[in-house]
Amino acid sequence: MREITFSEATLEAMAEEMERDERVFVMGEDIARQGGIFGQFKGLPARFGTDRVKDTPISETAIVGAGVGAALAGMRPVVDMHFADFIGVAMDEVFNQMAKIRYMFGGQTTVPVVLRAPDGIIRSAAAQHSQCIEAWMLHIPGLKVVIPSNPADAKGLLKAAIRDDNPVIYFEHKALFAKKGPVPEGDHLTPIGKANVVKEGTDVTIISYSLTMAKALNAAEKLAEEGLKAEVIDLRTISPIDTETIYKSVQKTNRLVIVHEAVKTGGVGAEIASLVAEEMMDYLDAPIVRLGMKYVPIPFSPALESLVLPTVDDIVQSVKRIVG
Amino acid sequence: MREITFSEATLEAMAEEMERDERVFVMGEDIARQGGIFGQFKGLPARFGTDRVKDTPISETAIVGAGVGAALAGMRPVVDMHFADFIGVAMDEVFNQMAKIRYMFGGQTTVPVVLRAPDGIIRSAAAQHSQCIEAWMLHIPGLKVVIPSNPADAKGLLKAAIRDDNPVIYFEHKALFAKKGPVPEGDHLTPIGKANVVKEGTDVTIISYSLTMAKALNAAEKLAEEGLKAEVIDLRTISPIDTETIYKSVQKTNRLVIVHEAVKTGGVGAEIASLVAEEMMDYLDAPIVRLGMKYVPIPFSPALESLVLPTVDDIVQSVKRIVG
Amino acid sequence: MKKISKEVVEHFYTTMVKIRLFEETINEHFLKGEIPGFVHLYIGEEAIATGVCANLRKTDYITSTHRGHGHTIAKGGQLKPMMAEIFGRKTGYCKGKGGSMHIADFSIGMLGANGVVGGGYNLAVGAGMASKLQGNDNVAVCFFGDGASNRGTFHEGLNMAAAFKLPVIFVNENNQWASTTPYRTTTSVENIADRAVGYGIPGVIVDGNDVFAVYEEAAKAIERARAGEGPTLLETKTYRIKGHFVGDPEQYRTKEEVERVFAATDPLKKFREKALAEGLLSAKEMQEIDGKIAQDIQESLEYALGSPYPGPEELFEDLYVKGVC
Amino acid sequence: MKKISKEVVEHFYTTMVKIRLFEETINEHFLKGEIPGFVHLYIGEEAIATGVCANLRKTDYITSTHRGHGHTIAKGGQLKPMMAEIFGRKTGYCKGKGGSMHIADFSIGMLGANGVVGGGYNLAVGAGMASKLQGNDNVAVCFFGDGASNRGTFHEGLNMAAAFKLPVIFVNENNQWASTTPYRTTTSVENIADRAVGYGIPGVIVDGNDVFAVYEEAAKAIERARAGEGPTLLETKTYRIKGHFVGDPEQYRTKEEVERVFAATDPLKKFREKALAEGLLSAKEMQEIDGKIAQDIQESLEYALGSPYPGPEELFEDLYVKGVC
Ligand SMILES: Cc1ncc(C[n+]2csc(CCOP(=O)(O)OP(=O)(O)O)c2C)c(N)n1
Ligand SMILES: Cc1ncc(C[n+]2csc(CCOP(=O)(O)OP(=O)(O)O)c2C)c(N)n1
Ligand SMILES: [Mg+2]
Ligand SMILES: [Mg+2]
Repeated sequence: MREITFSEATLEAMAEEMERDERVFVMGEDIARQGGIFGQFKGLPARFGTDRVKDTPISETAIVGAGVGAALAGMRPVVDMHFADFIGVAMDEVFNQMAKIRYMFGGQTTVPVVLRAPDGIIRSAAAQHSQCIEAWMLHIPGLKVVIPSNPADAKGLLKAAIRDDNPVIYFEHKALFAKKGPVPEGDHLTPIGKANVVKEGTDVTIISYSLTMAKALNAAEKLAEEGLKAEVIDLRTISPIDTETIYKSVQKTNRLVIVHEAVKTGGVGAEIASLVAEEMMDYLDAPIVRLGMKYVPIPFSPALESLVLPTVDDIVQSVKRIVG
Repeated sequence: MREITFSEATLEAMAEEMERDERVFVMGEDIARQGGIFGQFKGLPARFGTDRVKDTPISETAIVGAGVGAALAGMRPVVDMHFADFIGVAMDEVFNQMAKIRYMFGGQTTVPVVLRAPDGIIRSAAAQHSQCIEAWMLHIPGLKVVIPSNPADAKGLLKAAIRDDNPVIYFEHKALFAKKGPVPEGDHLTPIGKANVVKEGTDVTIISYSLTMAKALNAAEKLAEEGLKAEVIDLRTISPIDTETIYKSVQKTNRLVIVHEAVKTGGVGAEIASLVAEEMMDYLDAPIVRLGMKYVPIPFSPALESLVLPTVDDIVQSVKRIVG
Repeated sequence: MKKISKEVVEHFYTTMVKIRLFEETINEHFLKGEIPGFVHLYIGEEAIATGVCANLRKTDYITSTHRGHGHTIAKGGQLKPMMAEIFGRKTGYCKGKGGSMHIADFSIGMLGANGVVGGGYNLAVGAGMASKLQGNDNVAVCFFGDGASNRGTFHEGLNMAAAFKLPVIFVNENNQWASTTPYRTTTSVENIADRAVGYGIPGVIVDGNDVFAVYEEAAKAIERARAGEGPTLLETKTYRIKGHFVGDPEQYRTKEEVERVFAATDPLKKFREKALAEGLLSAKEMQEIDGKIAQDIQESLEYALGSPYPGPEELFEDLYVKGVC
Repeated sequence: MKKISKEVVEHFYTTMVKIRLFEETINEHFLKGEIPGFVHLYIGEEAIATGVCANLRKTDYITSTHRGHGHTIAKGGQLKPMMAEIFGRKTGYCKGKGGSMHIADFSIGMLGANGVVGGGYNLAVGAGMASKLQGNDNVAVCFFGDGASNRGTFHEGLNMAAAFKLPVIFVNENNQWASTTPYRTTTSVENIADRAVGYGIPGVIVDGNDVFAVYEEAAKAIERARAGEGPTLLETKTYRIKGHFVGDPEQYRTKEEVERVFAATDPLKKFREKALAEGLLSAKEMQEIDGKIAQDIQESLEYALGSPYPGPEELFEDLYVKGVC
């Protein structure tokens, strides 16, 4: 299969969906003139015009709020947040409008908005440009939340998100944009709500997503060298969580490690660990392990930044500790 | 001991701290002319003047942001959010400024701000005026988060929060304001970071906080009638979580139920359950149970609103299920 | 002033009476403890929604506020599902999930009352953006209060609408109060309309108690928007006659002040006087309308009170659209 | 124009040269890959921070932006800890935790650069509020960009400062670009200063490339604030000479345009010409300053490069203040 970058994969998704449905348009800061700060919108303005690929003012509440308003008036907007860190600026629009409008108004309308939010650590961007906040979104009924780890899912989930009639938050890790991978030609969709068992195994279940998936797989390889068979699951959708796939795996492996880049405390790992502690206790042969960002704002200096994330070795050691 | 309302207790805390330290002032919407929408600021303007008890524009980013700015310039502001639901409007100020300034700037300054946020369901206030969002705050390193369940702690935690040099989010349940309880005279402080074992027991640990504590205690009474001894813990501080008290209790009871009003999925209960599943697995004799709000925006009609919260009976049944 | 047809004059009166009576009915039943939640009445501001919406088509949009009953009625909403919604019944506009602060009727472009003050600006901007992208001439009207004019969303919404020349009309209802707080103590300008300069758009002030004046000024702004010339900020001056919400102890002002102002500004009284003086409607015609409306309100009340509450099976309905992808 | 002392003139030149050389040094080392993170240069805008801050005392406050090196230097910051911070060293202002986008020096009232565009308005409003409550006459200056003027925080901050008559000066640096986006494509007014009308405060426009003009207009605004007369919105017109950040491919404009503008507007060139023409400073005096600054910068660079990185034991330091209560 051809290999393209994560960024190119999202670009294909956008172009195909904009071609397919003229109600789809996209707006955000710096997306038209230079094609997005990560090049992820390159070429779209030339193809679809700057009405449908719109540079906005630095007005995050208007970007999200107008996205919601346009959806109520029959469009299917994709709004770009520049950095996921800026969702805080528009949190009311996400939390009290986008997520609630359908339910609060008794199902009279749909709110087909996709909010794209580049997240995660890259190049020492420091405390306000590096964060992962998918856990907040999981706590908000009414949203769907997806988070690809590779180019194929980047395309498939973005297309699925655009076609979904519900509001979808689409997190994309900044350090993934340049990563290459195989992507099927044509109308490739990744179902929302389905986790992906990327590697089968019997000794431990490792759940991860987004950039950290690479570390999970790397750890699984290392463990394999020592004869330990890890099952590795790419969550892909944060909300709704695919409990079926998770439970099935834990029933088989009886051990669970969850790894993500977001702050461990109060992160998505907490929800997964709790679900398993509630529903699968009898199958567990060892304590659950969560690995995530240390409990600090992300420090600038590479000397400190490099210490906040879970490492491949952390995963390997955690597994050995609970298997041993 | 004398009994006063929760609202009066917070009023005493404010007055005592404003008396004690002239750097303390308070601002928010509708707090001066009518003494706060729940009467929780009554009399303060007459006593301290409307410069120190300030009615603001409907400008939540300015209320929180200026609170932070004033703290940087030597004051100790208390800012009132009217309803916790509106924190979303000022989420960037909370998340990217208030919580990060001290760390990001290498400890050069302190940020002694208290953000008061009345939360929870009362009187069918519906989807945008009823929410509990303490879990978001737990996920933000740099904040402390407290949440009293009774008048004595309301006073003690508010005074402790005002004296704390760190930013503190102070959630207060709207349905608690009118509740009476014993409050010690004088300079009563409740330590931040210490949970309270309200009732000792050996068969199960029930952890709760805020308004839901009453249900937990009620359930414990019902269980006692059936011979089951529940240990009931009032968390009081959401961040940092008092793991010592929790672990000690679980080591004794070997069973854990967590109850809160916030949405169960991604709630504070998830963090507690996970900590226990990580650290106390060997002591657990049964699955952990979390009880929280159902996964919907809070519906208006009392017929539906009454269905979203965990009930006393839910707690009793859950305990019986895991003890039985 | 251009000639207004008798039909429109009747529509003004009918709509204003409908709002007034609806609100009085709600007030009465709220005070009896029959209505859950919080209710904010539009009494004394009827001329604004009426005058503005009389210019709108069904395909135009409005966004509303916590004080939204009047907007809904003026946009053409129906009394029965409104009443039922406020009483929390299954037959309500939102099946009981919304209540007074969250009434919407998407079938007539009423995009929802909003419990978040200032939450409507950007929704209206988005609706205007949709109209522009779709190439039609529908407009979006955003109603908002004087207090709401200090939210950051005001600025972001007006700038975006102006920069993109969107067909949005921002209608400020300056009733002098934001809950307990008098307008000028927290707002730095005498007129909200003064802020139009900051966006390079027209800022117009009109007597919000005079339905004819509101109608006329709104007409200009709406025509401008339809013609692709961009947004207008229209400030309607009025006064909040009732408490902020039903049950407000109103310790922040005197009854006398309110009564004095109301005597001078009551938009219904104003209308009646003018209608009689200028022979626009006769006393008899108005009485007939009064009677008809009273009956409609009564019927909607009976409908609401006779409707069931939503059942447990509806709790998870309407959260997600199912079966997509 | 009032007479400016030689001391002040020297201060202008010294400060502007210091900023220019500092930024050029950063640029060079960033391009060599020695500096982590993102760096936004203040080249071409030196006259603004210099002219404004020359009016400030150590006890006054400023809030800054992502483009904050110039503000810090102008407020009296030290080169060594700045340089070390940008290189991520332990001896930096923030012990390496902040970097270029998060430099602060609270000892001189520099309340921090901010990675959130428009994050500074309300911090400055709060600092002004503190001064007023404390009964002193300290002022707070908020620097912000043209792009930032469309954030809702602009509106909330200016309204609050105006309504409460707080001693805050809002200094807009209109460099015509917000990242890749030209000012007028997303902003609805020709001048940011036009927005002052919406708050009932003075809106002043000044040539941001002329340090003398900036100094003079800022002086008036600051005096006004100290006298308790409230905020001013001061727009300084300039142009962003460099890419948005170091490494910006700048595909959205031509090199020619930039060079043409810079030739006409370079504030340092402007200063030198005027200084020589009016005999304010001699070529020799300026050369001496140039030499001295070059040496200081070189020393700060050596200091930074010779400093250790923070160690693991510092990771959890500075998160919470301990031992309270
Ligand atoms: C963002 C937000 N802040 C505060 C509130 C609480 N609140 C509800 S209505 C109101 C006053 C609104 O005043 P105004 O905009 O003038 O509208 P009016 O009630 O006068 O119609 C306030 C402060 C809210 N609902 N939303
Ligand atoms: C709230 C927010 N939105 C977007 C960004 C991304 N961003 C960083 S700088 C910038 C442009 C700022 O333009 P302007 O305010 O004119 O300042 P300048 O860079 O020209 O000095 C943008 C969009 C951000 N940092 N914060
Ligand atoms: Mg009002
Ligand atoms: Mg700029």
